Amino acid sequence: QQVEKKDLKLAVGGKPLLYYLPLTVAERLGYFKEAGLNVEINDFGGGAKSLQALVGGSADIVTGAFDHTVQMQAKGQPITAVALLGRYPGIVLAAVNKAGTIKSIKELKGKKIGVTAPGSSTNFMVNYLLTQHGMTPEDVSFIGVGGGPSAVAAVKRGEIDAIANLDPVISQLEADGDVSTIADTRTEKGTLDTYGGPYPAAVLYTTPAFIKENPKTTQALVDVFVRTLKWLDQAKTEDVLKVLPPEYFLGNQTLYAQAFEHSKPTYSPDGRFSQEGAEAAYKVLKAFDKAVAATDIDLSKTYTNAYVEDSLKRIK
Amino acid sequence: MAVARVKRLPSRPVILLLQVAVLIGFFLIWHVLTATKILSPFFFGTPLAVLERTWSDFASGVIWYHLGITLLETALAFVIGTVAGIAFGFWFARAPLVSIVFDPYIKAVNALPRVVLAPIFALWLGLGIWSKVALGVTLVFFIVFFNVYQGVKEVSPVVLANAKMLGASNRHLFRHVYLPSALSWVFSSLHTAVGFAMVGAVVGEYLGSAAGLGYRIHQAEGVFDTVGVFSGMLVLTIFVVVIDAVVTVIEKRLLHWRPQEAQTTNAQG
Amino acid sequence: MAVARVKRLPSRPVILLLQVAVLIGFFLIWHVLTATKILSPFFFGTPLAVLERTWSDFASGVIWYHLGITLLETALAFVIGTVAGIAFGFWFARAPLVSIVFDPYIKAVNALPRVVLAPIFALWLGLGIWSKVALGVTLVFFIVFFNVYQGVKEVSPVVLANAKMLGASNRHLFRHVYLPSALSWVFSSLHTAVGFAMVGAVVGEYLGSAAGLGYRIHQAEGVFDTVGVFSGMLVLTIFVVVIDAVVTVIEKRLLHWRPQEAQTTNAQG
Amino acid sequence: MSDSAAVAAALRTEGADKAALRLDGVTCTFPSPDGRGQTYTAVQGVTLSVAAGEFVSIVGPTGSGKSTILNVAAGLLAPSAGRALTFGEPVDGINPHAGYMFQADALMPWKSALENVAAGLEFRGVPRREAEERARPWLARVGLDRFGDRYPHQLSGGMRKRVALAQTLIVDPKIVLMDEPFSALDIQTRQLMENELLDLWSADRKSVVFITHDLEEAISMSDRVLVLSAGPGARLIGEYRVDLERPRDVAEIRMTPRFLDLHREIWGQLREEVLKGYAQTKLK
Amino acid sequence: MSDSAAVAAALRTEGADKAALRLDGVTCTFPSPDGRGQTYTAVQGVTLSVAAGEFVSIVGPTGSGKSTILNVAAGLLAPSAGRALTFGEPVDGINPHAGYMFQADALMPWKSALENVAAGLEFRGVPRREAEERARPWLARVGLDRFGDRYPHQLSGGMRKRVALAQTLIVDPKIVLMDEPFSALDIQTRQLMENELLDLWSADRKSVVFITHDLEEAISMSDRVLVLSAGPGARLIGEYRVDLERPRDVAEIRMTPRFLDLHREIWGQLREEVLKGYAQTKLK
Ligand SMILES: Nc1ncnc2c1ncn2[C@@H]1O[C@H](COP(=O)(O)OP(=O)(O)OP(=O)(O)O)[C@@H](O)[C@H]1O
Ligand SMILES: Nc1ncnc2c1ncn2[C@@H]1O[C@H](COP(=O)(O)OP(=O)(O)OP(=O)(O)O)[C@@H](O)[C@H]1O
Ligand SMILES: [Mg+2]
Ligand SMILES: [Mg+2]
Repeated sequence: QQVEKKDLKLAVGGKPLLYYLPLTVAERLGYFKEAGLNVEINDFGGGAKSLQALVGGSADIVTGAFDHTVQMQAKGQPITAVALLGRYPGIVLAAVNKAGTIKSIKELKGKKIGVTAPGSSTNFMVNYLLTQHGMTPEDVSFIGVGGGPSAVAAVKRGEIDAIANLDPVISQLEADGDVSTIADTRTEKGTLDTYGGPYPAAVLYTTPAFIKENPKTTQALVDVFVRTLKWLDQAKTEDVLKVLPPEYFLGNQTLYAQAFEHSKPTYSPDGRFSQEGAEAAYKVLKAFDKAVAATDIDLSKTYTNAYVEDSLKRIK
Repeated sequence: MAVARVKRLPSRPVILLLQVAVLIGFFLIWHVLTATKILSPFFFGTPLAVLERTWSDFASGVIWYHLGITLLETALAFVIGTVAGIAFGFWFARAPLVSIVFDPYIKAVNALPRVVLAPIFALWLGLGIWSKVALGVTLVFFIVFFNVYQGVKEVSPVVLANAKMLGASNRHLFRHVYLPSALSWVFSSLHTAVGFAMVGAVVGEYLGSAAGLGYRIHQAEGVFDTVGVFSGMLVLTIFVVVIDAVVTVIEKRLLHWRPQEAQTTNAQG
Repeated sequence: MAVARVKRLPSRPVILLLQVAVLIGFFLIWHVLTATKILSPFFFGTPLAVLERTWSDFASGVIWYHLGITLLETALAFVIGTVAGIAFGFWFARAPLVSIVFDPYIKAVNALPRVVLAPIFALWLGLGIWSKVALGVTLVFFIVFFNVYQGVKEVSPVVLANAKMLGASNRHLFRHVYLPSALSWVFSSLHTAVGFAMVGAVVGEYLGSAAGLGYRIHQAEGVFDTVGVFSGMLVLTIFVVVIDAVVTVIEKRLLHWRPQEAQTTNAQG
Repeated sequence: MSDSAAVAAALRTEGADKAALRLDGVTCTFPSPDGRGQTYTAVQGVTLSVAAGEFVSIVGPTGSGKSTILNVAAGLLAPSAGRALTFGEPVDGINPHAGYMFQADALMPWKSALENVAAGLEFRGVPRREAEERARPWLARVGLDRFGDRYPHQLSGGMRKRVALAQTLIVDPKIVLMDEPFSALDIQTRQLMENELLDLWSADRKSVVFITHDLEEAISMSDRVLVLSAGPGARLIGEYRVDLERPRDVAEIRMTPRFLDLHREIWGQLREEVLKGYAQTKLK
Repeated sequence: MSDSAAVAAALRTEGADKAALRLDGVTCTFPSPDGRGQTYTAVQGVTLSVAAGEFVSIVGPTGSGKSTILNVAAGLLAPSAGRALTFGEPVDGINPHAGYMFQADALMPWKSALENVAAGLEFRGVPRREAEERARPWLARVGLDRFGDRYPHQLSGGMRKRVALAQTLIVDPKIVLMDEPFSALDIQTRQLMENELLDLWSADRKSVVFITHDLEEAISMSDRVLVLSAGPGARLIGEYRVDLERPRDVAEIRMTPRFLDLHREIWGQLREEVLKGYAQTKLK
């Protein structure tokens, strides 16, 4: 079939992150090309920047956090998620061993907690956990440590008492024995324990206007990702490593493999959204994002399963 | 020596008025553009909201703590970078062998993107203010360094020879010849450096910290609070202008010997 | 005028040798420190691995495309920033009213953290090279601007008056007096500016792009590939040193009139 | 002209309209070094007029205000009171009819000797190559034709002065202002230059205002010698018409009795002034 | 001393060891303007010696190399060949016994007149306040005591020269090198300054090397007058001992017959040199 727009600009905030692995796999497997799409992947310093690129019109489509769809509705800039890539957030809260023994969330009171960035989903995750345990975010102090080597550096220096971060930072720290896990949302159980429901993580989103003008293109994109997710679901670790660009594990291949295995359950097997997942995310955001709290959000506008369902009909 | 009659500048209050007019004009254009949606308020906020937020931040006092940290970092970065820049600039200018051997490396280091070095700074200096200061210093240092280096080389050879004949030691030459002669270079670089010290501090905070204006801006950006971002930048710029004014005052005092375009007074006596 | 006998510098090859020695010394220290784990190879890589990677990147040719993009951005940022800086510097220096009214705003803009502005640049200029160029320009511009502004003000009043009496128009004054006189200021700022143009390009890529050295560094950092990060920086610095050498050659040609420390030759004839 | 018709009329009756240069009650008060506090009045109420084709010298004690007067005439300095007119027009900004040879080094350091001499022509739109061709004979005229490619810092003090001389004269100004042009030259070169200048001057009768400390030079060159009093508040206190025949040879004319008379007369007045000025400032 | 014993012995027999200043076959060749191509030899094989307490003048055509010789004596310029000795020691770097009054403006523009005069004392460790106290009478001596707070650009050309004079002399150097110190002064001020200098000199018998274009000045001040030939490759071509009695008054001594004889003699030689130099470069 003919797509309306062949040349697409896709934005992502941190392409090499395992969080966005389906994107890299789709690219490497050549699925975009097969779908007749010419996708230029622009990598940004963070999810917020890639979202801004979309809103500003310089990017057509984004792989980013589901949270953004809720937050943007509150800002009057509607965006819609069209495919779910990650069903669990993959955020891990861990205590830094060097800084003493923190075993439970209660003990976090008065401690310094490293998050990727203030106001990010790692921040919200800790906030939420704190309130669940009868504390407020003011009871701890948050330090933005980033999601790369700087986060590792902060832990190694013992500058923070606990860290909420993603892979590969967590796997690296675990491998070195620097941290012990307190809460782990890389698994279904951990996610349910933490958020009380499945919490949608990475999604493919774009503006309603784009969907309206380019329904076929949107469908083609969703097809690509559904195909990828199916492939991922079946793939073994070695297969995945073979597909990825070699630079990704030039640093340390075993570490990468380990991190991948940790993250594997987080990838959605089919790309479908669930209403309870959306509600879980809304609940968390409402508690800490003033703009979200102040607006009535229509969750049905934040995502659509229509394209995924259509894909699933064709892709086995 | 005398130079053509100067078109007299308007008096201080008039200039102030013009400056305020420019400011108001700027806010007005901003307002009109965002109100008519030519510029998207999502990206540019609206001036009224920004001013309001800035005001309430100051009124409630929350901003002071963050501002204090940022200013402290800025000041430290500025002072350390400037002193190091001046010291190395003089040293290099006076030690041609050192300068010629290290020249390419200095330039190479100047070209390293500091943002990438942030993890290393964090590793060495922790997440406190010092890693931000380090970032600022790496920006300030090179600007001052290159200008001082050049400034020293521009010293009038006759004046230099004269001071030497009068028995000036190296220390004296520095104090009485190189330093005053290079001062206008130093100050020219300081005007850029003040800004860069602030940029260094804020970017450092932005990349990882627990407080400071950069932290607040990052936080606001994380929740797509454009008004918060611009309000943070507004506060920043206000204070950089203040710091720069201080530099200018010092400059005026230290460079008062400089020949101005010759003028006669109109009032007699 | 004549100045004290210069300690003759060693000849070119000796200097080159010393420079190489410094380089080797640096790599050696790096090697020893990482080999003995005093510096963690996780954060600092190892020099051998970095060199090897750089070599293989060049050999396989993958780096050329990214390097080309970065160099293009750097060159554009450098040229646009420099030309704009010179033009505005001259304009401000020659239009005292404009300069005094806009002075605080120029300084304020200089203090804005560009990182925060990146989304706005992307909004206006798209995701291609131009948003990176814009970032570089905002760094280069101010450095050149302040130096040109100061340089023009430093013009010797007697020489200026003389040219005016000889009938020089404003255009002539610019070409024959202000420009040559300010040239050493311009070049001093260019040495810093080259580095900052590169920094701007790379940071722009680092913050969001689909190609370029900054993009590669970002990718490497995302997967903890320290060797890749340092290899990227190495390539960067090599090229900035090359560009700077070009600037220096031009500088030498344009400033050949400058009084050097007076020397006599030893060879007769 | 913004002045009242009465003043204009008054001037016209004095024939000032035809004067190449006229200073009218010029007073120059400088602000004090630190910008506040006491001001310093260098010259006070100086009125002088130089006819077209006239050669006028100004002598006076050092620091009295001779250069200041030239700066006003050149339009480089706006007087605190009084005004300057050139060919009947008020001088506002650079005096377009004047060439000025400065007392201090004023060559462009980034231009070679030849390029410095050619600069004035270039400013007048002569193509570079032609300008340099025309500059070459001028360099020869001041005895420097082998030094065209030297930069100013590679020239001796006297050579720089001679380049400045060629630079000023090549553009053929109607009024030539010269501030101690020959003081850095040895006597012989000086006389050669003086004769050069007289030759040029008599060829097309420029107006020349010439400052010198050498009274013999002043008398031997000029039609009129003006004596400035010691500062502060220097005034013109003497005017001597030099009625020696032209053309003159500066070396020979110094032996004539009329010259010696004039010299004695002016010298007497000058000496008094200097001693007065010196006494005012000298403590010991 | 790295020289061979033979040379050292030869010098000692000439009594050079006691000479305050001795130049020994000094040749100065400058690289050409563009750094390659032809070089320019300013002075060639200049040998001269100034005894302690002697007052020596050097005259010569403009651009011949007088300033170059002083630069070598001051240790500011290393000769291409030959060497400079001061009190028997080779001059390596700045000559520590010498004070140098430059031909060009050399005041520090960022210091006021008073501070400029005081600078030399400060460099010698005198506390700032005391240095300025001691500088004040020196300013008065050069007739500038009311101008202490002016910056150089606010002074007239002659005033700057006088500040430089005080600046050089206040530190009491054993050897004083002066490059056309009085050329920017009017005759009267000049004579006052000349007498000042002679007073100072006779009080503690410094060695003075004095460059001037005014032959009368040279003769009336010095014990010996040296004549430099025209460049390139200028050499010393004449040496005249001035056997006029001391103390002298510079104005009066010019009338004595011996003075006039000397003047005529030196002038003859000088004139020839200048014309030769001028002829070499002049085309027209
Ligand atoms: N820009 C200025 N600011 C303050 N005072 C000045 C300035 N320019 C000149 N003067 C003063 O004005 C007086 C006259 O200076 P001017 O240069 O005209 O003297 P002159 O007659 O040319 O002396 P000379 O023969 O030494 O050159 C001096 O006392 C000088 O200090
Ligand atoms: N740095 C230099 N480079 C090249 N040539 C130079 C340099 N310095 C001086 N010269 C040349 O050396 C010669 C002698 O110069 P010097 O300044 O010694 O002359 P002078 O006798 O002092 O003349 P004046 O009486 O005009 O001051 C001149 O031809 C000059 O051009
Ligand atoms: Mg004067
Ligand atoms: Mg000389």
